[in-house]
Amino acid sequence: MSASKKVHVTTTINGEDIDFLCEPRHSLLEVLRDNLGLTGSKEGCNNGNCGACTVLLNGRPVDSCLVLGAEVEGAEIETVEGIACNSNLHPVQECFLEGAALQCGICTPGFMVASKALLEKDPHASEETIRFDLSGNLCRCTGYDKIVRAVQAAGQKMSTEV
Amino acid sequence: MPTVFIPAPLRELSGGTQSVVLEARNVREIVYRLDAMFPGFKDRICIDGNISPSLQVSIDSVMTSKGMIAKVQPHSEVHFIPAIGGG
Amino acid sequence: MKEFDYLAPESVSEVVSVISEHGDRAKLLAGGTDIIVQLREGLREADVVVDIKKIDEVTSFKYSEENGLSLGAAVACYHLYEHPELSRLYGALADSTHIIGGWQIQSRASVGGNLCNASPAADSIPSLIALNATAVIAGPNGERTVAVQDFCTGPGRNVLENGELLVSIQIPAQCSNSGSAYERFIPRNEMDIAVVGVGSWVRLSADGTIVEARISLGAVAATPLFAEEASASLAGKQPTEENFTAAGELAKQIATPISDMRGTDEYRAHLVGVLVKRTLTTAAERAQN
Amino acid sequence: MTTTQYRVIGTRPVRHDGADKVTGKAIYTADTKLPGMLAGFVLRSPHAHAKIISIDTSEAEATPGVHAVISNADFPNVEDKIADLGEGSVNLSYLSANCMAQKKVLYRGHAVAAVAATDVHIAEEAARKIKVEYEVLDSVTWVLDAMEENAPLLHEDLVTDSLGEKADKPSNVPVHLHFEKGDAATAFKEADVIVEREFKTATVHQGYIEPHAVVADYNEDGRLRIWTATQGSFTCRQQTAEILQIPLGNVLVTPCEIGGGFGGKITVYLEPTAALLSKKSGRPVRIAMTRADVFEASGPTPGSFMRVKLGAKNDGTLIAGEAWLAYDAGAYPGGMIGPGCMCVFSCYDIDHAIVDGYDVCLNKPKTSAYRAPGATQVAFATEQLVDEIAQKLGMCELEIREKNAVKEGSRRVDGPVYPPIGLVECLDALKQSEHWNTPLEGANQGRGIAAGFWFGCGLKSSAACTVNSDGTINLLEGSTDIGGSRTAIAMQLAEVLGLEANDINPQVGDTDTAGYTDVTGGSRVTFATGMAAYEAGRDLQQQMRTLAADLWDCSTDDITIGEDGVFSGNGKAVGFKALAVELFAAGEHLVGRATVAPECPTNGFGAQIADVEVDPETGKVTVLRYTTIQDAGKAIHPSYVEGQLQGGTVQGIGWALNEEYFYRDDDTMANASFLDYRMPTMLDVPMIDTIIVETGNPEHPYGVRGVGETPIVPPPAALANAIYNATDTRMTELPMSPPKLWKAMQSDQASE
Repeated sequence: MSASKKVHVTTTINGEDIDFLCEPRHSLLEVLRDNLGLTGSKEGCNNGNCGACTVLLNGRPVDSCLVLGAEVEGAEIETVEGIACNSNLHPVQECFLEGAALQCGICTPGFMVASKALLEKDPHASEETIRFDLSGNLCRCTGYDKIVRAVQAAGQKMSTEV
Repeated sequence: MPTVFIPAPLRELSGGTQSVVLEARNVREIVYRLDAMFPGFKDRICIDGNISPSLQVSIDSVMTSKGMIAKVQPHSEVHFIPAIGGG
Repeated sequence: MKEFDYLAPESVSEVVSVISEHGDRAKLLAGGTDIIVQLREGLREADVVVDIKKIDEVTSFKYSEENGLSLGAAVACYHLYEHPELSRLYGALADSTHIIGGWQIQSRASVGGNLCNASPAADSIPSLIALNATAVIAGPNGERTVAVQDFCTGPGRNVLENGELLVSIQIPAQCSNSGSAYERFIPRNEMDIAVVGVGSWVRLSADGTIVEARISLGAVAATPLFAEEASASLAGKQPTEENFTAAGELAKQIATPISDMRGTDEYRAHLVGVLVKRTLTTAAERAQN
Repeated sequence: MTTTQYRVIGTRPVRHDGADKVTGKAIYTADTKLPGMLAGFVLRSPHAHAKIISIDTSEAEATPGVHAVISNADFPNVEDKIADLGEGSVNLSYLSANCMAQKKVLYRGHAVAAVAATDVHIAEEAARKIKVEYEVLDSVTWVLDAMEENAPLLHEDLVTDSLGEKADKPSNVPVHLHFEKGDAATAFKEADVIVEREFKTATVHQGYIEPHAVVADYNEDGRLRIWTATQGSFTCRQQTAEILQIPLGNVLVTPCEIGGGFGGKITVYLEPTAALLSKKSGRPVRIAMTRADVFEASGPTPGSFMRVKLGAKNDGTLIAGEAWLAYDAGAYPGGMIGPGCMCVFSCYDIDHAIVDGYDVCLNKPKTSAYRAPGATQVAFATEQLVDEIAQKLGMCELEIREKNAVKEGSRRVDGPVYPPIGLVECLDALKQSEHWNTPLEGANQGRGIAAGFWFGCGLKSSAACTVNSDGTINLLEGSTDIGGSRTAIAMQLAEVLGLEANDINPQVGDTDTAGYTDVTGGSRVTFATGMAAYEAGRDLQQQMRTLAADLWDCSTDDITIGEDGVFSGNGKAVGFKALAVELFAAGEHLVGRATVAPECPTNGFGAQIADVEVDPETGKVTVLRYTTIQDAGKAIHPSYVEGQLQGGTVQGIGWALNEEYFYRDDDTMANASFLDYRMPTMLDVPMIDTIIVETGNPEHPYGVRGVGETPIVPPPAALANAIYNATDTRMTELPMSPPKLWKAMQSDQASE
């Protein structure tokens, strides 16, 4: 068949109206990284098993490698680049830094996005809930201990700041 | 005088002797003296006149990277062991 | 990944017309968590990918005490387990949807997609079979229904004919003394494919006797199975461990598992017994509450 | 124990690169974009073992969007030269052939050709049009099968080397190692109790989350610039230059931020290929592996077969040991058998021991280092046998370890004696721990302990520090930062100068700017590059002392430098910053520098406690509680030391319970994805408690020992011991996955 047509997509990314052209086969992850220069979302497996590419799609965490760019017409997307606000780190970011909850840092963007979504749903999430809800985010460096503690600390911070 | 341990696979050359005390100021002298005592020793340890890259020399538990020119002290203990790295 | 076109029709009839035209070269996109991987890895090919998430009847769900649950084929998993009433009524389905992939997958993956993908190890299908669900299919010749237990025809294959799509899944209304559960065995605690999965449903009488039971097995045959004899054996029995173990033994008899990297045939058959007992126990507890 | 009070060392500052990494700004290799950059795709062998009859790239080359196609013919013919890569040596012809198959493919995933195109999808589609004609050969993936006389031969010219002696006919065994200490045969006769078992471990992968990636730009003037995910930019430069047969000085390697390595990102895989595609196309080229490529074509760590025997006296003294070890080398020689042999008895003072080790080629990817390479396998064997001896003698598992633990002066099986080390202190910390003193009471639960060791090396490191006009410092060093090492290095410089960690701006330099520095590996960075930073600080201080003498009109000898970094003399006492500002104003600008090459192993010992519960119906193991104890010498940044302990432990738990390469009947890998290669998720592990023991390393100014590798060594053994304690079933095969444990429990029950 002939080369497929590029799709024109209008969307909102980190609060900003964005439009882009992409091929139907391009994933949202590819669009973010290659078309839009938002390289914070990482490719770890490209089949939905590591969570390094996690973004929020209409408020819910998704693996952006398993979303087509063409699908996000009219959607609201939030990436790791949108988490810090006006040069201020989000409590999740602060607590990961203070708690040394990252080593190589490649999984960290995915954890930022998923943890923030988790804590906005439940700032007092138990260790068990945190471990269950973040089990789609693999980390090979930390053994998870400091990540769980950082998420708990961030939840504390978020609930006292409000 | 330094004590040199003969690697187990080379004890066939040394007639079973496990270690030798000999006069030497550096690894080169050790290798050449041992080769004189146990012909063939040098060829088993060296490639192109240097310690084989798959080996390292331990002098008093220090893994020297200086090979043949590494110095030994009068009471040093010298071993030839596999080179190792790490992850 | 090979090239394809992307379409997002807004009605079932448009979908039917597109997929009738392209046949096997058209692939439907709901949550995308299987099909995008399959296209990327060359396991399936498409000329056109048809996104069905712009169609209301496919993306919505409705419950009534008369008709039970009508679940649009593209409704994402989280809608079920986050819904207090539905997760209480359809415990097995809540169990399944909460463990399909991680949170990110559950935001996208749908029960309908899980059914159409027709993996023998699919986590939602044993629950649907245990809950006696029916697939509602639209096609060039109108609508038809197929019991979910008859929907899958082999690994990755189903009853859908050219031009047909799954529109929704109908699950019967639940009475207060029924309960259901799904459990799978995996080596890790999340993010795995079921080595064996079992869905069980029971309805108890007022005195606690089992009136009716339905047991379904996953990952032990080419398709998920309805364990008819094991299910029937429980009618009129008490919900005891002994009876549940006996049902498990009967269920084992229809399992024809393979040995692969996820487990041996012997181990899988053994797990059928374990999981039938465990899911029946949970289902009965839920029915009692 | 060290008692020195430090200002900076032992504190927990936020890492310098932290903000970049939590905001997504940190640039990893795949994030790099150059003008005109093309995307590369590598075509890989579908077969485990085959001859390449022909490669036809014409259709791929004619595909619109394709700019270059390369295959075996494009790679220079390199000789059998042994290159010393700083951290081990390698035969260049093997290294090159591993990057691009020459006459044969030796494993599924072996690169056979590569394409550069305007888009990765176009490159992939074009690569699929390359016609490779193979003659499929018999293959072998089990180590004992590969050692058989009639096994399929991977390399027709390969003969066994037994310390310089060559066998007379080819085999798949490149190396036989042999160690003897004392007289093991006689000692076994004198033993009151002897235990002997055979053990198997599966091939496992390092599992870093970032797939290998590289960007190469081959300039018209012959300069090659490479941006890459490497543990060692200098070894990457050397390997690439040697494979391409170009001058070392023409290659610039810039290490990008790196998403994990664990030993698996030392060998080059993609760099020469990307360079050749760039040369041919005249454009920069980026190649990134897929996750399946990572599993199938980058270094896993060896699977193994081991037969180990221990003998003891009735009082629990271990007197004799024997080990016969065969480790996968993978497709090319050079596996981890050396350290395997040297670690099998490394925790115990056994007077008589004999060890034989075999490096074995088979149709799996060439193995790489993985965190204490070779040590985890043997610990799985020895640490279980130590438990069995204790049980036979009615001794406590801890007591037998305390009784036989190596200490200063104990002789290793390979000969050298240990300097001051901390195993006894770790066992003591274990004994005192709250975990050990809390009984385990639930049904189907068990507790196990194990000890572990890794050498920790020194190697070469460099550091340079430029003093800014405000007295802060830009620190340039060459160690790729995989887990916060910039900060641990900067803290040592801050300590010596009397500054704060935040006064130092650490930068990881490229190979043109940083001084020569060996890999981030071998548990060496905080130790050796930290030492270089310390020495660079001392260099600065000496320069400043001389300059201050002029400024203060006194002699250099009159000026002393305190522990707090304060310069005192001629009635003045000025801190580093103030003096630096003063000197800058006086026209002096300063650069301190140092190179170091410490040669004594840092000898990292540890001990761990594992509590498990085993589901008797399914054989599934739940880790209930875990404590990791380790001698860090001195913890520079305790949070990152804890992080190493926790991360290594969880990798070890994964290795113990579920990780393995599954092979199909045709010897191709069946589970090359994170779905079926089951690394621990967050839900699979408990909190990992840590106890840092600090015995102080006399070879380092602050007493640092390497900590990165040892934590992965004990977990499989500790968990096996815990499983035995819970079930009375002794697991001798890794992983101890549910089907295997269930089967073993069934057999044990049947034989009772």
